[in-house]
Amino acid sequence: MVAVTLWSSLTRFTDGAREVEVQADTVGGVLDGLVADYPGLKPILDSGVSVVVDGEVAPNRHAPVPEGAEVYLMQRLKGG
Amino acid sequence: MRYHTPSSFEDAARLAAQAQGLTRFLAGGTDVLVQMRAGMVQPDDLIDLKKIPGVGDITRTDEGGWRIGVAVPGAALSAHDALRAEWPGVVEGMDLVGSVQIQGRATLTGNLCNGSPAADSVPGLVAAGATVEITGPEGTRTAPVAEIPAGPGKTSLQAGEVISAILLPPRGAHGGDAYLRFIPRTEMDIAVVGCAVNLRLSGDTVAEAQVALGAVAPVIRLVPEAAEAIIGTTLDEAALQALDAAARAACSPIDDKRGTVAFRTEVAGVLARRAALIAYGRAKGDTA
Amino acid sequence: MSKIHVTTTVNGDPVEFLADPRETLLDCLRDHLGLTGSKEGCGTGDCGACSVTLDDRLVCSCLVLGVEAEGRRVDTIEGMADADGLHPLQRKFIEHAALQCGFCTPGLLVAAKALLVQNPDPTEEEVRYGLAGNLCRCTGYDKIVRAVMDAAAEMRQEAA
Amino acid sequence: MAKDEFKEFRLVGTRPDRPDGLDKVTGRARYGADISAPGMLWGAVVRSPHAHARIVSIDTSRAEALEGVKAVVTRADFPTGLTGEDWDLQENTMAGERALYDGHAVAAVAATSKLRAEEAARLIDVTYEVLPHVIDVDDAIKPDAPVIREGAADATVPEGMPPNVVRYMEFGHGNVEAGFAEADLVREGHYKTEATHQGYIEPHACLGQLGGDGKGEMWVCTQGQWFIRKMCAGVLGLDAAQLRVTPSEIGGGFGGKTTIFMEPLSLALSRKAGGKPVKIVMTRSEVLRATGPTASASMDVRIGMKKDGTLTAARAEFRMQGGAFPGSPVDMALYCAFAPYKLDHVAHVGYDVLANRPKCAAYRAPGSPMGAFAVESLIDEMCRELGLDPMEVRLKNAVREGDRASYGPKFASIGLVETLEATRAHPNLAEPLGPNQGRGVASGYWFNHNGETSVSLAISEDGTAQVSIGTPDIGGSRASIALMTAETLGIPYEDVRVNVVETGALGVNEPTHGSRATFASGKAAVLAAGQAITEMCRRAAAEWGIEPEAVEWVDGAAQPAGPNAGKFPPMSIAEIAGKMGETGGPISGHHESVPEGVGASFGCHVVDVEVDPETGRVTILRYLVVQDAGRAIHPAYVEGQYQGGAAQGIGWALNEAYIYDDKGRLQNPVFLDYRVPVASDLPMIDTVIVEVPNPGHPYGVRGVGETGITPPLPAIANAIQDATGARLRALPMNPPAVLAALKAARGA
Repeated sequence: MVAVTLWSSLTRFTDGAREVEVQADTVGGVLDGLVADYPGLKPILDSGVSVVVDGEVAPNRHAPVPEGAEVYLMQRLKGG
Repeated sequence: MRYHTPSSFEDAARLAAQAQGLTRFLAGGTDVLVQMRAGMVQPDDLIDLKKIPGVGDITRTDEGGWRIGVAVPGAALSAHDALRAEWPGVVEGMDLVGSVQIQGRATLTGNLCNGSPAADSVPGLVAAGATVEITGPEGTRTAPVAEIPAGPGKTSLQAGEVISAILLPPRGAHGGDAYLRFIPRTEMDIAVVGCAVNLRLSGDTVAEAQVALGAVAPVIRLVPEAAEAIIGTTLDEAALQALDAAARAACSPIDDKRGTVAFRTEVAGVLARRAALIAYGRAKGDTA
Repeated sequence: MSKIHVTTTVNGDPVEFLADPRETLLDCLRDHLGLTGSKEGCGTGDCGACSVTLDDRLVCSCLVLGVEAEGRRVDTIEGMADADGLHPLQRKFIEHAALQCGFCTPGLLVAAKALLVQNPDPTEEEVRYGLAGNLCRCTGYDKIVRAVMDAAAEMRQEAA
Repeated sequence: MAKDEFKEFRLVGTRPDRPDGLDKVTGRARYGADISAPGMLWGAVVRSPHAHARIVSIDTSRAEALEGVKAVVTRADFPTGLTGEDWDLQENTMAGERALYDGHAVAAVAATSKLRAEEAARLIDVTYEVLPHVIDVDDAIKPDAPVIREGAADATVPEGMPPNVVRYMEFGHGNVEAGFAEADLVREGHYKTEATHQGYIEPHACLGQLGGDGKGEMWVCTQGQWFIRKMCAGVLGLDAAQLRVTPSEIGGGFGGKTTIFMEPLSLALSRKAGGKPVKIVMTRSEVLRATGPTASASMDVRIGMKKDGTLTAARAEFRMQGGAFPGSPVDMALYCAFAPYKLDHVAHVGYDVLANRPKCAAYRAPGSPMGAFAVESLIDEMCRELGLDPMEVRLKNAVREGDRASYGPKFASIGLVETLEATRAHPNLAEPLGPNQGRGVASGYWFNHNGETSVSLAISEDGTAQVSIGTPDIGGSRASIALMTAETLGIPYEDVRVNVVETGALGVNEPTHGSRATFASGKAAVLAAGQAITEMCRRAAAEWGIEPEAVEWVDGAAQPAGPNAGKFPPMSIAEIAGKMGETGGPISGHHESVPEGVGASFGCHVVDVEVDPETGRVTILRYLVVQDAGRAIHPAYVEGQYQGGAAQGIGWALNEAYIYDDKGRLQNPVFLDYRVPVASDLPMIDTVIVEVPNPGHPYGVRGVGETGITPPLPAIANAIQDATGARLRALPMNPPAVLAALKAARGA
């Protein structure tokens, strides 16, 4: 299991939980797991988010998420 | 659009008088081309004055003043040492209009005829008591520069009339003038406030003075109350404060993208004081 | 609207073109003569990207009508380097990294050349005010000012 | 590569001439408007003069009757049924039922000359029914505000919010109330910033061609040719692969050229004109009215501080409007706001709000400058109140590697402490100040970005190398990528040519944005070069008849290693390349990925100002930028990014702003009144490049392009207070605003 920290306005879709646990070992698995457990998150995740694993923005869905990793969901990052 | 290059002011006036649609004269072009480009003005006839003999000349008048051709660009005005030595305030007013590139084209006459209350070169001319020579269907007349502006974008020139020269009076002894303007940047802006002071000293005392303000009313104009505040003084602190107050009292500005009423009014007083000090110094012989 | 035949000299070469009298010199240089080195950044004389000299006087070519070039001499960025190589200003701009996107560069070079003709030994302040009509959004002007002053120093040395 | 493994490099860190320098100083470089095509038409766009209006009718008959007019398009010529960002882009590039801002395109025309197209545009008669409008972000969330678009809110917006709130966010950690209770001083402030424009000197320009077969071509000035392709294809319902987009040289972008404006119009006009190419070049006024400026912001910040300067808690609530569409960078603003500070208790709330303004685009560190203006201003005020040195407070609370960032995750390698220490040691801080002069300090942060990246490298027959990249070169990235490639291959810098290529030549690339070109394309080029090296070693091994693993690449040549060392003379890249046709064919290398290991960049600026007490004019006397570059590949262009960012921030702080009248019309759509700094407004901009190498990049690169625009806004506000005692909490701090603040501070 990995613990995923959401931005807290998403807690409306997670029964109030700021941090949720999903069974996954990749970034894609985390995202799919979140949608499976909390379908209300789907439109937000589909519109694009950045997944930060142990302080690094994950480059793709297949990036590994080690057991016990710290996973943060952030609004999609880009720049000027 | 028809493009004309008359070879005399009489021809230019005739072309303008006969034109059916919208007519514009082209001196430097720095305002007309911008307005055309923005679609604000689509002239049917454009009358280029630059092919008329003498429009690029600066000459001494019989009275000892100056005759400045309508197509003399700012750069040529600034490069004229004798004119600059006598009327530094007039020259620096023109020199503040735009960049070096603009100075290569923009003219005193164009700046005046554009009718902007913020025109940098006009307060200096007004304070100097300059006049313009006007050629029209009825012949030639002269009028004070101060009578030309008639509100934002407007002049008092009649249809078919064209300014054929700007005339500066003789400088005379113990005189000095100065122009200051306030802009947010250091260059390239339109004046938020402008102030010209022209004065003559008798010893250390201001004997004559003219103060003109720009960008604080629909037209650039003389402020006799401001002049009176310093006439008969040695421009001591009390006189400067009186000048500041009189300049502020003469303001009836607007709030717009370039400044607020409060700011324009306050800074008009500040510039009047600062310009008066420079003009005073020049009348005393400062060359800066 | 009928066009006007214009005969003029650009970078030393005689050229002719047909201009609608509403077209600017910049339009004519770019669209009729294929000289696209002069740029349009504003069309109102505020950015200097279209700087050229007209009978040796620095102007914004967006504020000159094409028909006004009749019988005059126009010099543009395309004429700045000669067969022997780059003008010192051009070399110094590259050397000092005085350009990033490069769009303002032609106008700045033409303006800087005109500045150094007028004033071969300008102070930093004189360079800054002399080039105030040329906007650059990339560099903050620091390296441009250094390049112009370095080129001026080199040109003075060569002249000496 | 760990920090201590860095050695002196042969090329990285040197300052050679940029490869495109000659083209750019001679006028030969071809920008967006510089290309023409046979049979080309010119396009012109009709734009709404109203901030908000229903489009009752569009009569194109007078325009169509004009000789030389070949096509007129309106929204009716675009496909229907789009959703999401595709619909937003379509609606923004061509208004549908309503014009949503002053400048919104409502029709476009193509004709045989520029003047004719402009004339035809004036002959298109649009009937509008003017609707109530709203410009200010705080007004837009008032109960009586005109509703820009019903149902535009996404799932994050709770029930009951004002209808112009389209995105909502909350995040943070700890317990801020408990944190404030620990503080000796708790202060809060309200701050506002006005929208500004990127102000690139090159107006948008494109030459588009689209045939009835759905195949098209485009030449365009853009930060990202694949974005143009994807967006145009989406808006027009085309197959992306049928559209080939070639980027011109680009005359500045700063984020503003990462999206589409008139590009789909040129394609739609071309298709309607029988496939003739159509060139559209925006005027400056169109650029300012109708492209993508940044957001305006209204911000409340509350901070708790102990007497020794330790921060105990912080809370920010930001409201930003990004025009008539969702997408203001309020999220990024919140993420960056407290990023330089270690905070156990922090809370953020953000609202993305619609208003009748153009759809905002990215602008250099989107959002970060606004957030920094609020937070860095308030921290400075609190330092003053407690008599603390603002540099020491920043150091005391500085985040380090492994610390939890204010926005959640833990920081990887960062160089904030090193940056602050270099700032503190700089001689500018010891310069004496005179009357009416003051000094201000502020920090800034940007994440930097990786993004989809595809690079291809090919070895030429003579042993030189060409690198094809997909990120347009805005500020010298060809030079930095050539340096890294040449360093890796062991060949001279001059032997590498870097080409920015069209969409048909590489896999998808994100634009040059997020400070990513030197990081991402650079990393990909290095990895592609590594692939080519592996192949060259293999070819040498085959010639020598030894195992490829027994060959190493040293100084631009393959040489036998291990037990074979010295058995054969090194085989140079030129020798290998010269025989490649006989040894297996072309030698190349590729890299496609979203590169890992982005390195964030902190900066700290110090500004000295002088304030004219009678006019409120602020003069910048001295300016210092200190920023962590990771490693400066070409230091001159790193300095250039620092200086350029600072200059833009100075403009934003002092004079740049979108000014609207009471009808919602933009009052300053020209450079005369949209006042970007001119040369005489600025001093030399001193720079210090701090190098805390990014372990995620083969040469240690962090992006450097964006952070520099962030600190100037608060640094100048802080300096003005230092000089005068007056605190300005709204931008721009132009002379009227400063003079009013001075008078208020004097009690006049």
